[in-house]
Amino acid sequence: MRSAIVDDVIDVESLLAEVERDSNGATVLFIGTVRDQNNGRPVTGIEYACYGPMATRELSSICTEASERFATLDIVVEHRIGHLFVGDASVVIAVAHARRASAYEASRYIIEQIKRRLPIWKREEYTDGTREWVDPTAVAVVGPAS
Amino acid sequence: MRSAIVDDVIDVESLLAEVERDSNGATVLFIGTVRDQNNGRPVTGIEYACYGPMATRELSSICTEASERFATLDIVVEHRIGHLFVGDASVVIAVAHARRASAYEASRYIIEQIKRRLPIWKREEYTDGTREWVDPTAVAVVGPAS
Amino acid sequence: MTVTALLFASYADVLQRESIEITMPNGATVGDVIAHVRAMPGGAMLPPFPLVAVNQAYARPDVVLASGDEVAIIPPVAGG
Amino acid sequence: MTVTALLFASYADVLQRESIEITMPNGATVGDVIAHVRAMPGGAMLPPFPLVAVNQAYARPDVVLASGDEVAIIPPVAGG
Repeated sequence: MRSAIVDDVIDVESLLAEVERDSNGATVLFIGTVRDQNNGRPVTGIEYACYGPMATRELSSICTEASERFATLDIVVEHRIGHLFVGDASVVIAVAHARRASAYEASRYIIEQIKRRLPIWKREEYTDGTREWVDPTAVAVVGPAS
Repeated sequence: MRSAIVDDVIDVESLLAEVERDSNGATVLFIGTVRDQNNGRPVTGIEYACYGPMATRELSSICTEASERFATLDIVVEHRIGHLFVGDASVVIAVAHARRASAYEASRYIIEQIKRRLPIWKREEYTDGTREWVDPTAVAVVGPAS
Repeated sequence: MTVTALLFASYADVLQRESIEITMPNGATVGDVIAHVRAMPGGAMLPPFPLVAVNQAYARPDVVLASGDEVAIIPPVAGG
Repeated sequence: MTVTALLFASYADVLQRESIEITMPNGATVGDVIAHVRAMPGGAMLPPFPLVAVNQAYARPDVVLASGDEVAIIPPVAGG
């Protein structure tokens, strides 16, 4: 089990390798990427900022909770901060488990808790040159961000 | 959207690349691997056999259903047959979507339908040299296979 | 008419073959093919109502067959 | 006693700073720090009950602070 806030490209292959174990039958990998639009506005990039020490602690707590609830130690999560372009991975969650149901559920638990609790903020940059902090609690035109 | 029954190693990276699209915010990858035990018996490998033409058609149907139900074309699935060792990937499902909930649900739908409908069989090989066709409908000692 | 029954995995093992050409009267059903195969040596190991596909699509036992149909008798699937 | 309020993202923008040293009477709570910050120029843009973490753990408004505490005022999070 490992988690980190990183400021460089996330190496998906390496995260997958970290959760490999002969007793696992199922691996679920989640990759969150920067989309080219949000609520109908064309996006060119996102600046991720965080409350570093707390984000690191909170992400570690989320992984520990998932590990205990779903009974696997094979969990690796990295969240990237700094400037990302469209298509870049902002968060990668690798979970492996003997059984697929638990692998899916642990993965989903982790991303939902990240969305709810991790002190990370993003400032979207639009094609018209403007930029804006995203407030997921504001009423959205289309729906909640992915 | 693409699916195939293959008889060589599945290239996970290449499947991930196939579902990439700027409008996607979430990618879910499922990897099913050969476990080192089943129902308490130590396993050394698995021979996968299939009803080739029907397996190809059925897997394609499953992907089309998932594509329509969850509204994404970014689905790639490969199921490997032949002889696999412990740790080898037997099935890889890559799904990308604008939203994470649909990406998870489409991925889960596909693996559950594969387990239910795909005409593929596996003969497990045990450390004592014996081998046996797996019958998931038989009463299991531990539980359903992952 | 003649149909081809296909056998796989444990079913192929107990019947010691992977396909069987069967001559049936016109109007024969999937169920008639199953009955025929179950009457062969080793065939009693098959369940009375196995999963069946006709020409690569799952089919019920009362489906009426045509000459040349491919009738696959499908053991419990174990993909993934 | 003195505590440090931390500001992030849109909150740092409206208050034009990322941290504030605040001298408070003993017994001051999280809520008192929020009130102090909201009375500063630009501070009215903050909600009356923002999410707060004391020393990197989420805390309710009635939590009593100690000298040296780090009080982070957390805008709506948007990770992932």
